[in-house]
Amino acid sequence: MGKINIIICTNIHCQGSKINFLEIKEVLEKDGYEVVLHSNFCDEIKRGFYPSPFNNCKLPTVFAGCSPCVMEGKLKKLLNCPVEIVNIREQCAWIYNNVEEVNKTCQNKIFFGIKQVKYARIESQPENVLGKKLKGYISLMEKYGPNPFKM
Amino acid sequence: MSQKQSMPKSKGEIEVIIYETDFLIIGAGNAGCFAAIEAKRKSPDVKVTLIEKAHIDRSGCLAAGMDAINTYIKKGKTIDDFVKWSRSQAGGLLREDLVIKIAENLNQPIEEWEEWGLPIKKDSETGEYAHRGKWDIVIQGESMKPILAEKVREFGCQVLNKVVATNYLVTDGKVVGAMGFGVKDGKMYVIKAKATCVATGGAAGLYKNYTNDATNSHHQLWYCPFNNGAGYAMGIRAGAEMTTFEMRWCATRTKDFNGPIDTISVGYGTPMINHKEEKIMQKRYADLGGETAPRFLRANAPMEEWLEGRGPCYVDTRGMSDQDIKDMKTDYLNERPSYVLFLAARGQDLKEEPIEIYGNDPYIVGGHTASGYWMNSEDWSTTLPGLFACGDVAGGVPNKFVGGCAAEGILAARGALEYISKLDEPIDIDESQIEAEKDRVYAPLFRMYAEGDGVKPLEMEERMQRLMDEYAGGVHQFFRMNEEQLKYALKHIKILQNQVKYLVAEDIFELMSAHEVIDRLDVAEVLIHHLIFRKETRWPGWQTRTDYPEKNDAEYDCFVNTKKNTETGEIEVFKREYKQIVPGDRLKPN
Amino acid sequence: MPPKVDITKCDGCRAEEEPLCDQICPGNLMRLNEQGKAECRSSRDCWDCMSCTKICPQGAIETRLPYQLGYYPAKLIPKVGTDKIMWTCVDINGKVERYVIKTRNN
Amino acid sequence: MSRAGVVLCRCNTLIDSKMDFNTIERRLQKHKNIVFIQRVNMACSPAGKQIIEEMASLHGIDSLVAVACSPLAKGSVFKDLTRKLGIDKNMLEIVNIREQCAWVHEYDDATSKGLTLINMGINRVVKAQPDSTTINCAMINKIKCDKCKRCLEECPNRAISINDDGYPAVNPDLCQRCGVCIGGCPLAVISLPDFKVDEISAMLKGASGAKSPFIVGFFCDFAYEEADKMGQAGSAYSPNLHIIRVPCTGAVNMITVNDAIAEGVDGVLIAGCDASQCKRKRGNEVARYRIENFQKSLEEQFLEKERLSYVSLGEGLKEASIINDDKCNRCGACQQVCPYGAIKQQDEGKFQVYYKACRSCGICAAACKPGAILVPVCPDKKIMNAIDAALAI
Repeated sequence: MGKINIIICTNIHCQGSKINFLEIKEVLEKDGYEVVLHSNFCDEIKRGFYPSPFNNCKLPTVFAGCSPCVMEGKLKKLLNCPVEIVNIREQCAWIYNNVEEVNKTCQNKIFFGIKQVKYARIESQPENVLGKKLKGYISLMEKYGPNPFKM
Repeated sequence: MSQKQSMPKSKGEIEVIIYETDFLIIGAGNAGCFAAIEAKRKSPDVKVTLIEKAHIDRSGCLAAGMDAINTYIKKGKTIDDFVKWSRSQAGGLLREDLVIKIAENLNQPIEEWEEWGLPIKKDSETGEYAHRGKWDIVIQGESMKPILAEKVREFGCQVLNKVVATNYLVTDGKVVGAMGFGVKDGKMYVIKAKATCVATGGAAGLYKNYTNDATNSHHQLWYCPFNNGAGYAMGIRAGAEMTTFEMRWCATRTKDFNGPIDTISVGYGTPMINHKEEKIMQKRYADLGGETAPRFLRANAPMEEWLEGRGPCYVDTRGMSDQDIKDMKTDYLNERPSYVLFLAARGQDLKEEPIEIYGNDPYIVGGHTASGYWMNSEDWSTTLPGLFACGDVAGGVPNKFVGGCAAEGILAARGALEYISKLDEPIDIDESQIEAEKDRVYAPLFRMYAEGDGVKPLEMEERMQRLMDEYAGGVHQFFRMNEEQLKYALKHIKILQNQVKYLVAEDIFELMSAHEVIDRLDVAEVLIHHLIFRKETRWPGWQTRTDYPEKNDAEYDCFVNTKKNTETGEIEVFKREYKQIVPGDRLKPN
Repeated sequence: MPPKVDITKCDGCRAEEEPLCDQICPGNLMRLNEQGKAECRSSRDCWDCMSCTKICPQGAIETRLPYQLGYYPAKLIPKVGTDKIMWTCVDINGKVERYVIKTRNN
Repeated sequence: MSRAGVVLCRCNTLIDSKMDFNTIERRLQKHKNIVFIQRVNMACSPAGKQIIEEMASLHGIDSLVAVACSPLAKGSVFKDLTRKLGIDKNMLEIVNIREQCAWVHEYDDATSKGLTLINMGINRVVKAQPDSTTINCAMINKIKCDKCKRCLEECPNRAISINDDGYPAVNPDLCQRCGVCIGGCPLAVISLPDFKVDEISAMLKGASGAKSPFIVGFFCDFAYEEADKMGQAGSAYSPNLHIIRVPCTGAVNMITVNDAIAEGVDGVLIAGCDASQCKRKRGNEVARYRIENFQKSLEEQFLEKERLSYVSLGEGLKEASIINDDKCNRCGACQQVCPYGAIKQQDEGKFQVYYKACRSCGICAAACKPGAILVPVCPDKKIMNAIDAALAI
């Protein structure tokens, strides 16, 4: 075991107050993982800079928080290590009301992520094809001047 | 290719398609479309069928669009005001009973059109329609016809595009539908109807136009050249009473293009001038109203200047602002876009060089003058039972223009619905007329197969146009005519009518052209009878008799009507009394 | 010689029997030729209403005035939108004018 | 008069830290069709949804403009919400100001472009009509159709045929909703439930005051996704571009491009897949044909032809699948199933994936009987491991 970092975003607006993250952290730490609880990971995303609290920031990392559709790209760019995202918001906190159920699901999901993270890889950043092509196009349009039909 | 294959080579090969409907409308132009819509919304159960020679989306006068509605009764104006204005513009001769009813319905179709999508310019302060002249409002009507066509389809009317009517179906003196043929498929169409409304255009192409060249510009006309007067001709052949054909529509148009001129002269207040820079209307016609003198005078004035050696004449655009010129070109783009192309093709800068004007070849068009079917103002029926009329073919009401024609469509539909509701017996049709019509309609095709030689429709059309131009007061004769000339014209029109049997057509398009010239001949014949009968000059320009240059109120302050005797084939000409309803001097607008 | 069809652009409305220009012409003047391209059967009969020019989805039709009336090479090009029409006009001296005109209320 | 509600989602400050919501709110205040503007912290959260529901019922709106993240991210949330609120599905507009605005532009640029995008969205819902049709396929407006039959020719799925009444009719079972018929219709009388030409035209009218040169991009689903990716990656591009999502590049009608030019748009970009790779079979092929033709017309109008241009995006966006030739039995199944035409047989008989065209969908791998295809982003091993893991828990 070990050799895996775990970040859990515990933002109260997202995860609510039903999940006992401290308990989950304890369970995970017992298994030897390094776990960091973060009260609002969006702040890091927003800042675009994440001073890693882990001993080895390059280790495969499980991120438990919101759905990948929210900020997968930004997150992976920020962490710059193999990341497995565990959706404990849309697929857990927001759908279960029962305290026991939500805690159990949350924990299970994180364990699932731990098992999957070995397949995670550092993805190369996509080339900014759009930006490049657009740049040339805009300068061409600037050269051509405004559309003469503009009234 | 496929069209040629489907062309019948003998009578047995003619495919006949029979439709039965309640209300048949011939011609899906502005008036016909409004008739169809009105019928369908008043009685959704009534089956309404339109037949249209071209395609409803862009057929007839509004094909290219329109820039103004010239008859809209604005706030503060009354129906009496309208009648008086229209009456004075027409030299005091119109059917007041009809005009009053139309005036009562003038605004409805325009407001509906706007609701359906037609952009109409509004005054930013009052929110009312912005006006241009006394009765004119400015529209952006490039798509007004497609908008109307969509509504016709939405109301569930049946539209048969590419079918041209050739004659009415008549049983016991009643019109019970129409016959025609497909101008693409060559099939014969027989449409049986409880009531029929003719809503075709007037007649262009009776006279030679001065723009005509050997190879080109045959149709460089102001009026839609595809309106050949079929609606008149069918009525004439069926013995309907026609009125006031002698009131021809000759107007001042842009020289060499025959574009509309009211856009400039009315819309932007530009005066007509001669080459001496004299303002023609103010200089010579001040006592008759100057720039607002009756239409026939305005039409004739530049031609008189030419005759007197003071041509060419212009509307003086040199004083217009850049914005006005841009707005004016926008108006043209909405109505006759190719006129803007014409100006570009002349490289003409309107601030430097004014627009030259000239008269056009005369048209018979009931939307502008009073020519057409003699109408019953009770129900908008013609003198043939079961036949109603609206738009350019309906007579008695000059200056009705787009708005008036639309209003007439509504009135004719109401009359027809009333008539349909009173019918009890089913339609019984004498089939022999269908056989006879087959022979008549397809004769030029069959002659081509049988003989391979004869007269081309275009040849006959050009002969007729030259004849009319030279002997019946065309533009080359400065609209002038006398008894001898007219009789000569009549004699030769009759020869041409006898020559119709030699017409040949190589394909369905030529067959259509053949019938267009046949119809034009019938209209021309009646027209000449009208011109001969009125031995006076009531509307110089529209009708100028060099042998009777004065107006003769004692004899001719009345309508001149004609009717073809269906037994003898002779045209009978007679007078109908003028009935004044709105008091006042008929020559004064107020 | 009014409607001038650019046969490199015309696709005969994909070889249907009646291309749009044929359907729409108020004078029934357009037709498909043997090569499946639109043509005006009788240019002298054209009214210059520009219906075909406006409706052609390929922009393949130019309305040209008879030379006897107007000089070469003036052009007027309509481009139709959903509720407006754009016009580009160039005169024989190369001067370009442009118009955008509303055709339908919203 | 439409009654539109506008929801501005802060995305837990990920959006409003990058643009000025106050300015946007102030500028929208005057709009006659807007009955409320509500800022929420997270529109997709239970709390956020509750606020929107309350505002909607309080003001009785008939349309909703959700100014938030990409519809590809949380679109279903708003769709569910409108269904719950009884708002017609066509009366919802999701304005993507996160991936395609806030995350890729500087603060002030993002604010002004955001405002333009929102105005375009509002214009669409104001123009839109409730659409009660439940059949999700192309619809032909018979009132305007003139039976030219071009749609029959151009439909890549042969889904359109002529009915007894002479009008074309769409077979909903065959229609793939690619919109190629919409793009080809000379009179623009065809529509999809979520894509209507007149609504797009209305959107273009919302663009006044946009940054010059004003560029409108019609992005096919895949290009749109790529633009979103740029947002996720924070790869900046010019704020002059305003993206309108279309099902396929073949769905862009040239009448719409005319509308754009007439509206004063300086340049129109149509962005889609690389030539060979259209999932809609031939959408971009017809698009290119139409664009070429349109460019000629632009030149005739004395305009530069580049004012309408095609951009291929999505090339090599994802790691391409790999065929292990040692395991391959050359059956060719992969080539047949690939929706993007990315697999070609080489001269020596080998099958190979053209990396630019591959979108890593994995369909080939699933169809490969000998298991010769590796999908790097999601190998079989990972899937099997996931199943084991799920069973173990």
